[in-house]
Amino acid sequence: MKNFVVGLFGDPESALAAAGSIQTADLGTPELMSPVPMEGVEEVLGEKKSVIKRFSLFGAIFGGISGFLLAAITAVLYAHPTGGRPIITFPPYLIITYELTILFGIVFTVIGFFVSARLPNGLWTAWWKQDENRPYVPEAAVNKFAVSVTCTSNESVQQAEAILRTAGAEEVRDVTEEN
Amino acid sequence: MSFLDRITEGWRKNRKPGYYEDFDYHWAMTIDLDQCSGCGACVTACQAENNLPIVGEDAFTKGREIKWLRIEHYWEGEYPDVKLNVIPMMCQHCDSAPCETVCPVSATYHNQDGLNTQIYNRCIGTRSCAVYCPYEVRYFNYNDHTWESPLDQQLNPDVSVREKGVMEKCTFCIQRIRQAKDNAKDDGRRRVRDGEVQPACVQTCPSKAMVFGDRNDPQSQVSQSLNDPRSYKVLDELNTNSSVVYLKKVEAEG
Amino acid sequence: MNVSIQPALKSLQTAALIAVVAVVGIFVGYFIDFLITDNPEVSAPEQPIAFSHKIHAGDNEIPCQYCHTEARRSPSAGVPSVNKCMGCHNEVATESPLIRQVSEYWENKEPIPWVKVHDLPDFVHFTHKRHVQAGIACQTCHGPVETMDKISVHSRNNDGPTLLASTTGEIMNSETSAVAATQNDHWEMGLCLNCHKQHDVVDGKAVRVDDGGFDNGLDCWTCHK
Amino acid sequence: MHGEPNQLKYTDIHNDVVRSIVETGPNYYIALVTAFALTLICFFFPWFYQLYYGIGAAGMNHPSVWGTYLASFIFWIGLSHSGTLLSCVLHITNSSWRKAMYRSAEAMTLFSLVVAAIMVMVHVGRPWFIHWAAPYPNQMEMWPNFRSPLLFDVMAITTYLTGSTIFIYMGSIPDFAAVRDRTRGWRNTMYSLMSLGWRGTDTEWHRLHWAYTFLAVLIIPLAVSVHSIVSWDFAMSIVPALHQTIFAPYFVVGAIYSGTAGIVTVMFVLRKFMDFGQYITELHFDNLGKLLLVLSLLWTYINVVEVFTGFYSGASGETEALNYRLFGFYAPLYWEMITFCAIAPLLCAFKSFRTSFVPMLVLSIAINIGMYTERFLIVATSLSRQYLPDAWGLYVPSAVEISILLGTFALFTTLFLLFVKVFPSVSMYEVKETMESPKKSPPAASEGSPA
Amino acid sequence: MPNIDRRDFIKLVGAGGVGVGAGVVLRESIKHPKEHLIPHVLAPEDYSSGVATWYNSVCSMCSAGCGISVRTREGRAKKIEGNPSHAVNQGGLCAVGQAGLQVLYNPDRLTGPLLQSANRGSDGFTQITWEDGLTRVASRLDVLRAAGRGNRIALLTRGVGGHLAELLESFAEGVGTDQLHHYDYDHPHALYAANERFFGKQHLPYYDLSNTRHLLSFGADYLAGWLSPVHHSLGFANSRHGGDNRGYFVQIEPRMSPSGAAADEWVPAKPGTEGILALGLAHHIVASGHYEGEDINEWKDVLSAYTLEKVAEETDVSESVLRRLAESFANASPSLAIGGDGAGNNSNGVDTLVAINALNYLAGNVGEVGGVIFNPDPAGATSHSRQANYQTLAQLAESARAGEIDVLILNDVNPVFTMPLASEFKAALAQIPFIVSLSSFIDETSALADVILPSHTYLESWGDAFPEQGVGFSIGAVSQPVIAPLYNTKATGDIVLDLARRIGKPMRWDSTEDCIKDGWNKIYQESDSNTRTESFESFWTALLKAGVWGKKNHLKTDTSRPNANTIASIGVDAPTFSGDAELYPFVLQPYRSGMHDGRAANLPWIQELPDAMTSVVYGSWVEINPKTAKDLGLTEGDLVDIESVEGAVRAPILVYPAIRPDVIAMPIGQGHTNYGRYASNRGANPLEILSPLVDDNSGNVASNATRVKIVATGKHVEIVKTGGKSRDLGRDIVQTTGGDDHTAQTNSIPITVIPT
Repeated sequence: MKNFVVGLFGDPESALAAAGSIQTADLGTPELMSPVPMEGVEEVLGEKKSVIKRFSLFGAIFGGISGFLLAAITAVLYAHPTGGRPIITFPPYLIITYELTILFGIVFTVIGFFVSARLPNGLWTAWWKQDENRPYVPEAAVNKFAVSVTCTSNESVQQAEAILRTAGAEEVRDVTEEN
Repeated sequence: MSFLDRITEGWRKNRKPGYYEDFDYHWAMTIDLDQCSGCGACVTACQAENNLPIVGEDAFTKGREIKWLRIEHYWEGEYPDVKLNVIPMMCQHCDSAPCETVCPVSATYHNQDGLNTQIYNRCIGTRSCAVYCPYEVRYFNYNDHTWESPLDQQLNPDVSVREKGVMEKCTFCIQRIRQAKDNAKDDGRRRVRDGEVQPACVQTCPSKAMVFGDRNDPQSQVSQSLNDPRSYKVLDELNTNSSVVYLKKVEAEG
Repeated sequence: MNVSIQPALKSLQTAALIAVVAVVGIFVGYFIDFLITDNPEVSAPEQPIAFSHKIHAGDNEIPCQYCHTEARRSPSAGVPSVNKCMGCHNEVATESPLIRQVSEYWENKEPIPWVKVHDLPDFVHFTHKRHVQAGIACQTCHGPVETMDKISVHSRNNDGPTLLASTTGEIMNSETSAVAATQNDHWEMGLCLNCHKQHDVVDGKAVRVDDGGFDNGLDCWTCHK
Repeated sequence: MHGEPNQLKYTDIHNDVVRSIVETGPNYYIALVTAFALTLICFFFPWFYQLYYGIGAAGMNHPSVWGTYLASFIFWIGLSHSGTLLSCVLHITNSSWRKAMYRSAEAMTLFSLVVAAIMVMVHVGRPWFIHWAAPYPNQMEMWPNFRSPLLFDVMAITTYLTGSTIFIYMGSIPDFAAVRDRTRGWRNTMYSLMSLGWRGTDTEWHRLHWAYTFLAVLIIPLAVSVHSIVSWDFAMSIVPALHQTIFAPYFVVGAIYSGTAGIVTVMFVLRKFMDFGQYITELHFDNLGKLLLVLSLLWTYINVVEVFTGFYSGASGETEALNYRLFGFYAPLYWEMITFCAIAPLLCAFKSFRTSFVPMLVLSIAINIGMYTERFLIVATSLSRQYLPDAWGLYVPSAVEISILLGTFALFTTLFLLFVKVFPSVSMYEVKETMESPKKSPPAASEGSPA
Repeated sequence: MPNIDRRDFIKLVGAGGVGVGAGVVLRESIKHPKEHLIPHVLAPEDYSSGVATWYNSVCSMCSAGCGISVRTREGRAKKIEGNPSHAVNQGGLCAVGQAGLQVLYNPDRLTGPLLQSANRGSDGFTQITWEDGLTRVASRLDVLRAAGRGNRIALLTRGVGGHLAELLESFAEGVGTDQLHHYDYDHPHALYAANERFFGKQHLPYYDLSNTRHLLSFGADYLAGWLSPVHHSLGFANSRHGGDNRGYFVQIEPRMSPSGAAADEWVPAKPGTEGILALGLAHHIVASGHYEGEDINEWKDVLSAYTLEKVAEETDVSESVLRRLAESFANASPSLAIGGDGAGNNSNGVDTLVAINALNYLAGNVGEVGGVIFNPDPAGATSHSRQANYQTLAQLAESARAGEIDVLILNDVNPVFTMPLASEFKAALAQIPFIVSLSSFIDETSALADVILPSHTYLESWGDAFPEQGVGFSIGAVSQPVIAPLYNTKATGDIVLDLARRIGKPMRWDSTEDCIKDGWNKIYQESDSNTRTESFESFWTALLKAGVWGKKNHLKTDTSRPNANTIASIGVDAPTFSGDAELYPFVLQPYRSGMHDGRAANLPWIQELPDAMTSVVYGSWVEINPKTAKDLGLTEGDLVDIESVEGAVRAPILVYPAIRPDVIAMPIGQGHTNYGRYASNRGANPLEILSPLVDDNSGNVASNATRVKIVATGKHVEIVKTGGKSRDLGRDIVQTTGGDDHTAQTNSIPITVIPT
């Protein structure tokens, strides 16, 4: 059984405080949902690291190399001399390199984002089993700040609900696995 | 030949900036401005040989004539001390051609004969080569041209009729060069003889002001003409390194 | 509440399926048209007289250039004049109804309006002369003409190199023989380019080389005009 | 509703923006149908005629082989520099006033780019072969010529279009999620897909922030390079008055300039017709006005430099081209451009001017007319006065060209009208960010819980 | 898989169907259409598809008689080039010569015999058969011939050379008329007259430009329109590179022609004063002791009036220039003076040309290499005597008006276009009951015909040519058909032969080919052993192959002195002009541009060939001096009426930097009213407004002697021209050198001839 207890808060501070309490209470790391990026999450839940920058870097390097090679190799494959210049002409090819560096940088950044944020939601279930169902409260997209706790037992559900209420949750919901 | 080998081979052959100097032929033309009278025979010869369209008065009015070879007129002085200088202007077949580099699809490039070539059916019509050409000798087909029957029967079958949206220009009558090479092969010769190829304009020039030939061959007439002290290139300051060389007009004293 | 995109994807499946079917349909239609009009059985255009290359070049082993005399000395291979047909058919099979048609043309002094099967676009320059003289067998590009009752648009060379047995009068050995255009090769630029890359000209003959690559007529103006 | 933003609540924004998407009045349809009809009549019909007849339908001729199509191309590329570039810069510099306007500014970028790309198709002689400019393996074994400045363009614009699309999309994901919850039926399906199942968790926000920042960092040099490369289409030639080192900065500044003016126009329209008065405020116009002033001074400076170098060069070609631009056939256009782009924006020195909406709209439109003229003059004056005087000519646009030029605006408007109904045209979450977050309050039932 | 209900299924099927249809349409739309291979019934020997065959022939676009090589492919002529073996043009060919293909392929060509079934000039022609047409003509002729009134038949043909002229001659004899006129607008009547008077020979001499070191050209546009332009161009080029001693070219004319532009010096003398100028130079040569002949005193007498001061005043050329010209002309050896249309078509034209001949004589240029050389035996050359001048045609018109002409046969001639309106030639034609035209086109004249029996073009028919001015020796060439006739037309010669047969006066030939061959057989029989071959047949084959035959038998023959009477007759009066100088302040100079005399105006290539001086295409223009334009407040493109006493034409102004302020010039050739789609209703014809002022010595109209005024219409048109700004703005595009570096020899052109 897997239950999610979600508390809704009207302001970010209470939500953050609640999240801190949940973590201190050893109920696992809660998930915060909010309509805007929340400040101070890392102070409460620990620093977050993302792999996006590695993707970006790899993409840029890959793009740069492939850009230059694309220009250079296609030029020698079927040589069409132009303007009396050598077949591999650096100044123009560097511009191609530059553009492809950025193109692949962008594309890989996006891929990195998708991978690290596990989006699109529902496509990654094959790899991340625990993501099969994730709690969502629509109010969190409007003006509420939600704290979601993953509970595996009834005790923890009750404990989490208590903590959330104490922290000033406007509402506490049980979001049960829907199958 | 493996893919990698092809790449290394291509690189080896073409890496030097001056690789085009090792080409089989290096066709060049000289035009003696002291002999040219600006009669325009070459203009019509070009039009006849290369299927240049009869564009009509409207297109002329709009400035859309297609003349691979044109005669430019420059007046000097005022009446009565007035002179007219004429100069035939056609594709200069620059070795450092600005037009070649700009074509995004390699429709114009430098071929193994040192010619600046234009592959009509590859052209997508960006017209950038015409902008880049300082001699303004590239002409664009603004629409499909027709030859009123039976004028179409005069079309040269060795030259394609260009469709709308395609850039075209002087080719040094490459079809004649190809024919001459073909004849040379038939005769078991490796090279084309000097004077065997003459573009239509050179062939027809009533005052023989034009000389065409291979400048790789030091004995050729054109090579000798190139050494004339009067030789100069138009807009040489642009470093286009053109293959059409003019011989200065002489201003003699009576 | 579940925010997975899967339900949305599911609800789109029908629409997506229709789109896919339509796109696939275009390819199918293109291919069907290709099959119909390019199938040697179907696509071969109806000729004014049902001339069979199989009978002439295949069964009777008449060399190609006996009739297409200009292939050796001209860019175009040429079609034989009516006179040429009558040269043999004065004697041979004079009573056949097809030959009667030919003699009718001959008696009326009319040319036979053969339909052109192998056509190249206006911007392509191809010379039979150079290729024939270089020892390229006709079948390399035209396919097994001697097996065809009707000439078809795109040659399909199903039997590979064995078809190189030349009908130009000389037997081509494997060294001098050009590689046959492979199956389903269309007369596109790539076909010419491949062959030009793989061959060099030695003493006027095409020779297969492994390190040719760049020099043998890869200039665009070799084939374009 | 017309209060200061900080008096607004999150729900107000949410409702306002979602309303702008889901509630569609007849005026919108009238506008859309009109814009679309104009697009068809002014843009597509003339273009199809041109495809049938050839480029001869336009007024281009022998020395002036480039005309308004290319001018429009540069113009639209320039306009595209409003959004994404500005948005990126302001994102990196953490300028909060960006947030209410950047979404529509980015949309401008995107659609300007789309229009510019279509202008390329309109411009070339055989657009049905335009794919030959793309590197893909083919039986001809032909590849594009990577030495060509035009191919730099192809690569740069492809990258820029990709980048801009991704950038605007990434920024919109949370908003799609917000809209998703308020819609049903096919819209819900669409927004479900577009929001990718966004939930707004802390991890997602974190990733989005980083990805977005990286994108911004990547796109700033890209945007600069795009217009530099567009300028090289000209500057890499040896045409007098085009072959200039200053062209890249000239084009970039001009692009940002016209783009910023474009934003002012769009802001005004959004404010007026989408009821976003409380988000797009005098503050934005004030800031944009300052930006315009700075850019106009920069632009004027570069123009003065251009005139000076042309005059100082002493080369016949350069001086003639300069002379021709200043006093020749197209001189009225030149002085119109100077009036609109160098003199009129000086009004932005006054705060009262900057904060008045209608004058700013007029100015922004004037600047863009001037900037279009600039692009037109770059093409027209230089090409008609090249090296060989005997080949000089004159270029006057034809009716087809003018119609297509007007049609591009209709096309842009059509795309933009579609955009405002699909995308939240004001970034909800970022506007929310600029507000003070809700303070701790006694627990209460959540208001107006969405479906 | 999603659940597919019936509706979905229908949708799927629909989508698939539409897709398949689109695919099929897509492929069908990109397929090439089918073509046919049309084989021969019987393969010709010299034919191979895909291989070009060349035929040598003769150009008939003007009377210069250049040799041409025509490239044919698949039985169609594709290109005309100069025949490199032909000594006249040596491979070169002018624009009009190359445009000959468009005579052949002109869309306005007549495809079969026509009968005028409505009023004359109404284009109400209907197609008839050859049999019908020939019978109609023959019956008319037969009636007249049989009645002994053959002289009421007039034949007017374009200048026909060679043995075809003989054929026509024979025909005229057969029908019993002496009214056979050859008419070419550009025939140099004055030059013939002047040569007869001074040299006693009614021939054109060979002007050896090639070897001359100093050329004085008095209004002779030798590079563009005068006599044999291509040959002169060769000579010009050769002289410019004849070694260290580069030829010096002076052009004396009021309006700079292409030859003037190519010359080293352009002297804008007053129109009509060329002869006075020449005599002024002659005066100086004699006076300063350059001439030392026995008859020096006679010369001194006759030239005494032409002192440099007086000549300078009359010609508007400064004395110092005159002196310099005279000195350099006398000192250069050899030197040459020539006089062309500009000098000859004045009221004093013949006198002027005589004066130029005298100048040549005094400088010792007659009979010298690089001077004036008479061909000893202009083999086969047509006599000038049949050439109709203005007076002849005026007389013809007069007899027509008097009802003395019953039948007029026109052969490819267009006098209605080239005769001034004042001659009322067109009206006179209306009086002729029956007019037959053998023209290939409907032009202004043949539009008036009752029956048109269209002839072959020169590329489809036999002929030959013996260029009279030659190359310094006799030369001839055969014009052979290079292409099977395109249409239902017949060769001129064959039509005439057929008519002769029908009227019972058959000639001794069966066909034109027969006639030509017969003529050449005679030449073969008379020729010396050098050109003898095994038999005439082999000679004939070789001749057709080479396209040209010549005998290089030039001798320095004629050095005979002019007798005292001749010398005494020398003298040039001041020119007279029609029209009052006050009312009509400008002298009009109609000049021949690229259109020849207008006959090339229907060739699109020629219409599209930018004018050699102004780069104008498609239209007429009026050239005026910039100063005149400024005074009149006119700019380029202002439409003006050019009014003479006789009428007015309308054309736009073109400001021309190299024309005298008191002269205006207009090109001849445009202004056709009825000459096919390319020529009709385009530009203006300045010949229309010429005054019928005749130089009695030549009998030809003085076409440079009409005074006109310019009347602005206030309208403006765009002159269509290719050029932008014709000033190089210091860009050094055409570079010049005055230094010594021009002495290098480059393109020395040997004059070669390959006799068969």
